[in-house]
Amino acid sequence: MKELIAKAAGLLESNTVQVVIGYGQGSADRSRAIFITQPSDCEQLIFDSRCIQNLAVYLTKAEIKKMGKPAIVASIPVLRSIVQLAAENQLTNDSLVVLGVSPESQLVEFESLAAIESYLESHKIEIDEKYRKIIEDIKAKPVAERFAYWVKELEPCFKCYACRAACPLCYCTRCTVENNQPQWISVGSHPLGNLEWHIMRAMHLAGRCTDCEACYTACPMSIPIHLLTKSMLQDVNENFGSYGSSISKPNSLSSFNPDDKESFIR
Amino acid sequence: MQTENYLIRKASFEKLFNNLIGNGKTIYAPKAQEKRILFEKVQSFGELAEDYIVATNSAKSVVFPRTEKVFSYKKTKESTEIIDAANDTFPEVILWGSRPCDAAAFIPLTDTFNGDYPDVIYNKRQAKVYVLSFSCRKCDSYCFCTSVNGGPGNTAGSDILFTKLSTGDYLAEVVTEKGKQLVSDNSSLFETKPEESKDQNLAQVETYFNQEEIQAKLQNLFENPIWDEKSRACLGCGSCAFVCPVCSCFDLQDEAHGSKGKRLRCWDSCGFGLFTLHTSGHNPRETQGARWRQRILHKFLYMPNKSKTAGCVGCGRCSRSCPANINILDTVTSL
Amino acid sequence: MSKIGVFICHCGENISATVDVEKVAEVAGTLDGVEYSTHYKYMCSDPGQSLIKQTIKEKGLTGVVVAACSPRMHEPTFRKACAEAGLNPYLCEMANLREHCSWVHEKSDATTQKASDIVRTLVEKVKHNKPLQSIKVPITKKALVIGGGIAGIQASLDIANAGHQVVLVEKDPSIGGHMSQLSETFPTLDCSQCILTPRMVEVAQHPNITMMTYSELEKLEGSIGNFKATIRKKAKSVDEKMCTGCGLCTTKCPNKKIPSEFNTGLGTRTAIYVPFPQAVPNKPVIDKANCTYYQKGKCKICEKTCPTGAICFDQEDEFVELEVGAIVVATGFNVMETSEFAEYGYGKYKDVINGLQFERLASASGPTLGEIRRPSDGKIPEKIVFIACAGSRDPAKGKPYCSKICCMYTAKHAMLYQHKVHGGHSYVFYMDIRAAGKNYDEFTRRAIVEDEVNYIRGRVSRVYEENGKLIVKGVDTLLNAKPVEIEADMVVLATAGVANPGSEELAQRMHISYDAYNFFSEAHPKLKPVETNTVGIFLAGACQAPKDIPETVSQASGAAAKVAILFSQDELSRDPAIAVVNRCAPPLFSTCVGCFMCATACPYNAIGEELIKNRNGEVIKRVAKVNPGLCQGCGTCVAFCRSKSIDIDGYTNEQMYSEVMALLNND
Amino acid sequence: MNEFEPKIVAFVCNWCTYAGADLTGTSRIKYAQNVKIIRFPCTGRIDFMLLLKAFSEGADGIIVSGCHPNDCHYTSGNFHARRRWITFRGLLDLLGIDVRRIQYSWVSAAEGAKWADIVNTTVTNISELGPYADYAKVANYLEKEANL
Repeated sequence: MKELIAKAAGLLESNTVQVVIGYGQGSADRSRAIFITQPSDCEQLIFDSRCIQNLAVYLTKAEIKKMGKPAIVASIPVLRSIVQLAAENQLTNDSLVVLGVSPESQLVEFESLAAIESYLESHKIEIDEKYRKIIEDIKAKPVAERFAYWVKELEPCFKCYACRAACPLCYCTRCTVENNQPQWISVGSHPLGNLEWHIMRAMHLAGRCTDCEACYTACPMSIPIHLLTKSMLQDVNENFGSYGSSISKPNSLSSFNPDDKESFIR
Repeated sequence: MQTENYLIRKASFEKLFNNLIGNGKTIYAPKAQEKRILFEKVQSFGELAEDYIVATNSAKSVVFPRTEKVFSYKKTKESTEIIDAANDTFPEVILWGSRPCDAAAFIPLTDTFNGDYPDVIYNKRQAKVYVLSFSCRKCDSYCFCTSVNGGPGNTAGSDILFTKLSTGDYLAEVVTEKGKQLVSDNSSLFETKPEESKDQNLAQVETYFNQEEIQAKLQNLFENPIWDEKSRACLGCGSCAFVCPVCSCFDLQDEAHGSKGKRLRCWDSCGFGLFTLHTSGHNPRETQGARWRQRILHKFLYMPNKSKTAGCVGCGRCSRSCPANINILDTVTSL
Repeated sequence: MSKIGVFICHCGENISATVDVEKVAEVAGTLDGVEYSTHYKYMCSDPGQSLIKQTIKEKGLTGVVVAACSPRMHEPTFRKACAEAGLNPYLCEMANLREHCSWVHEKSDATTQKASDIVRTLVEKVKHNKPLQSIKVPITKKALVIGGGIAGIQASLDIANAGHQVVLVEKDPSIGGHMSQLSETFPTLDCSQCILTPRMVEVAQHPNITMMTYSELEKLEGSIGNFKATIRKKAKSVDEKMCTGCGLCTTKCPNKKIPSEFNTGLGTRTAIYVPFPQAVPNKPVIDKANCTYYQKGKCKICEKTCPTGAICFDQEDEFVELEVGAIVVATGFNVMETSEFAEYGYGKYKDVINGLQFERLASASGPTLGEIRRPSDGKIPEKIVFIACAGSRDPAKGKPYCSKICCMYTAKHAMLYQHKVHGGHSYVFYMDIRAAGKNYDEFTRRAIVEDEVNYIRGRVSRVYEENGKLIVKGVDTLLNAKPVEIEADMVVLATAGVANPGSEELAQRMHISYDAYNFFSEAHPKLKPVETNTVGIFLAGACQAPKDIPETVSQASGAAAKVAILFSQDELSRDPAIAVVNRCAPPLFSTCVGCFMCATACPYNAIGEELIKNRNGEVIKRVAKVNPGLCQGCGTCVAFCRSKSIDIDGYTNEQMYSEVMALLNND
Repeated sequence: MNEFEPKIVAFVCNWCTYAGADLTGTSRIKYAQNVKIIRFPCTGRIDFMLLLKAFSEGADGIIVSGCHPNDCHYTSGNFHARRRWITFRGLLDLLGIDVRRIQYSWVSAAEGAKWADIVNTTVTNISELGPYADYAKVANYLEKEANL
């Protein structure tokens, strides 16, 4: 922690960056994202088990971009998001300084975004056995029951779009749901509108999602929408052989292999 | 109407519940689920949540559903036929297990829907809602009802307020005619007034600020760095507005299916960037700071200026639900 | 408000026999936005077209739906008619009532209902059609040909003879390519150089051709009609203008033991050299890596020798920018590396050589002056073994394809050997003899029958040296898979044709696609064999796949014809159904967020970037931009775009959405 | 009693399947009226949201068809589409949206008979599955009540 604070303060002092995005003490014993501009305020930085919000989401927010070049405290999920953002041309080596935090809470520094990618080689995305089981169990239900299950699960969704807002990869300036010519997704939060929204969200994350669970954590109604992206992540991996992101390789959904296998096309 | 007090035995609640269901009423109450407690339609007494401070969502949807049909239409080459929503077939709804803050929220909400013109749909729904609240015996650090002229045993907005007494039985304060009617329909369950007062059976909710002082302060705070500072972590979602029992912004949307369609009223939130976006591309509230300011000023300045009631009942839901841990109390107390 | 005209065609009785056309016209007339609806016996006839034109003018129609046959049949007809009546042709759509309805269903109410549904769907679509203008792109009538082998030479000459300027870029010091290395050519056994060198000279002398040898493509920008190519002219260390090509320098150069590339390492050359005597241009270059002066700082004998003072040690690589309208890629091929054939001892035993080396041995201008002598000791081999399919058709070697030319040249080699070494014995191990082509099978037959070459159907498992002999162990599958062992003096491998090293990088530089073996991909395997999927770039010769000379020349002429066709117009007119990235009011300017996933998905590399700047010229946004010259209108990008920021004219999101809505809501 | 006539929408590419369906017509091969075609330039253009819209507007089944692998007029639109379908299908399957109601196929411009077969077997299959009542119930929820 000391190391991180000193490094962050140094970056601000030398004006290498103008803002440090990190975690600080929030209210009700929660952590909160903080945006430090003064070296002396770096003492406020914390990092513990409560710091689970994916801070990468702030890298594309207009209000934060205006503050200048950022340094960002980045745990493994945040690092994965940063790589995906770089792969999607949202970040370059010059646009930020990454203060990596290893699973052992040690500061890890990176020379470049490519270095983050190679670091993540040894921290690959893995879908938890628990979730594999849940997904399997859902898939084992008869189709009508499965449908009823999801309609019920999605019922509390009132379309606050916290899932979208918390996701570092939902950085579009105009989301498909905000498009009304044509109105792709029913605006209302009713069973159809909710179903369409969550299908679209998951599809738009296919091949991009880094499994940080920010969507689920943010959902005020605790709807298990992360199961959708986790399942897609498994599908993408099984069919196209890639979990996670790469700056140098094309995304698995915007590329193809002439020999891709399927069994359902006649 | 003068408040009438009764005693109701713990064991009688199930009976009351069943009677109400038996009378064809729809019961909407906090229901315990895996990770959450939500106001939902409940069918049996056993589904009711027992141990909760407040439900995650608010109860406002009984009068202001998140999505409801305003009318349907059918276009032909010559004309457009409008078919009104079936306003007169709304069911009678018992809101069971609301908290005093939930109940208090109906006052500013009803005010809003009866401003320049009375909202027919809202009023027709509201006329059929019975609010049976339960006083709070516990609270958490998000609660601040006492700072906004409310309290854990406040009766405002409820038809009946139940308070659990040391004996395990309940004091029933019948506040309105609607409440009185429910009591008379189930008179066998209500006994004479207990000796014990409710005061020692209520949660101790700390008072953090004085609403009138805040209102006065806000007169001159439109331009202030605090809005940007306090909203920096804001992600721009609508969860604060959607869990809020008072927020009432909505958007009208047409859902077309060929020549037919329906016009819907859907919840909206001032936290969304799109909320104030003009067709020209200009957005008068361009930043999340401006949107956060709007939210605070609307609740603590504009609404009390207009209708004497603040737009906040101190339930703390917005802070509990915020994915970025932005806390309304934190902003208001640091003004 | 839309004013749509619906014109239902009976198509004689083709439609009206099963569809109640009157009913369809009547139903269409009730649709919102339909101004006029009618039916007629033959809409495509003159009176039918006149009916449409007249109605457009009289009713002021804003859109037209012709419900008739397939749009693949008559869309151009009706769009033209609309244009003649002053309605933008892209405001006309066709509803397919014939192929998709009347011809595939029996007469019934359901068939008529389906016809009405189809019409309604297209009416809703056309309401969202926008007037479009065909895209005009000006054309720079100058071609760039990359590669100076026979493919590049042929393409350059054809384009130049059609009256257009050509720049021919060759990476080696001389044009000529592999063909200049060949001894004789099949199936006629005429001398390769004899037929090639006149063409080389013609190139050098052609007023429309600019030759740039020892040069390579460095960068390519732009698109069809307007490419901008940067060529790196490698430093030759010899001033081309002053050099007379007298050759004195090459005789005096002390560094004489450098393996000659032209002679495939079987001969030597000097550090300042002309690759071969008939080279064009016949002017030397200095091979810096082997030059004593460049390596050690002392020597300069060539400079002292040169009578015109043309040696120029401080010359540096030069970059030339060219503006060209079309490109022919003719970069040729190579043969497989020696290291790939350990089992045959290639690279280890001097007398195991490849086909190209054999060409040099058999060539009158080669290191042995055309006598077949083995490299190790110069002896004339008494027994020689040719191994076909060395690498080709061998998934284990990563080359599952047939190299196509080896069967023929192996037969030629065996024949040349038999002609030159009387009493010699030659053996050919082969998998199948693939001699499809004019006079090809006759040629291989001649080798077997007349020249008594021993063809053995089977693979060779090993070649090893024993007592000065190369022992070839194989199997004859036609004789009950009997093992065969031959004590040979020399072994020739018909090694697989492979893509040139650097092909992948070159393809990426040009944004053309390439296959798993790094051969460049044609736009369509059947119907667009010379086009690449980047319009304006064409392929010629073995850079696409191994092929023989006649095929290479035909393809080169084909590519040249494509260039000439392109250059026959002053402007390129293209179907405007292309993708467009949206624009909206500031401060957003476009809803595109610049993730460029559309660009990776685009089959044509048609999506680049655009920098949106503010009044001070500062970049405020980086968004995708479709190059209208490259986009072919597939719309793959559209389905990719998460924010719906890219759309495709003619099949816009609104149009497709309206069609789905209209098709399923029929009341 | 009226027999159930499924509503089926076909999303097809212009160059292969649309042309293949033209050939079905030219060859006068008969098939069921239930299927109606929407023409796209390429399968790569087909947005998955349009498939969902078809269901919400009352389609009981969907056909999606384009050029065989390696035959795409645009070289690779169908390869991209195939990846999208693989992914989309997995998601729909998890959600309990009946993937049997979407028939994917490759039909070339020369396969008029195959197109008729695809249409007829799809109509038979969807008829056996019956009306897509589950989806319709979700789509028409607001006809009956507000969503509280």
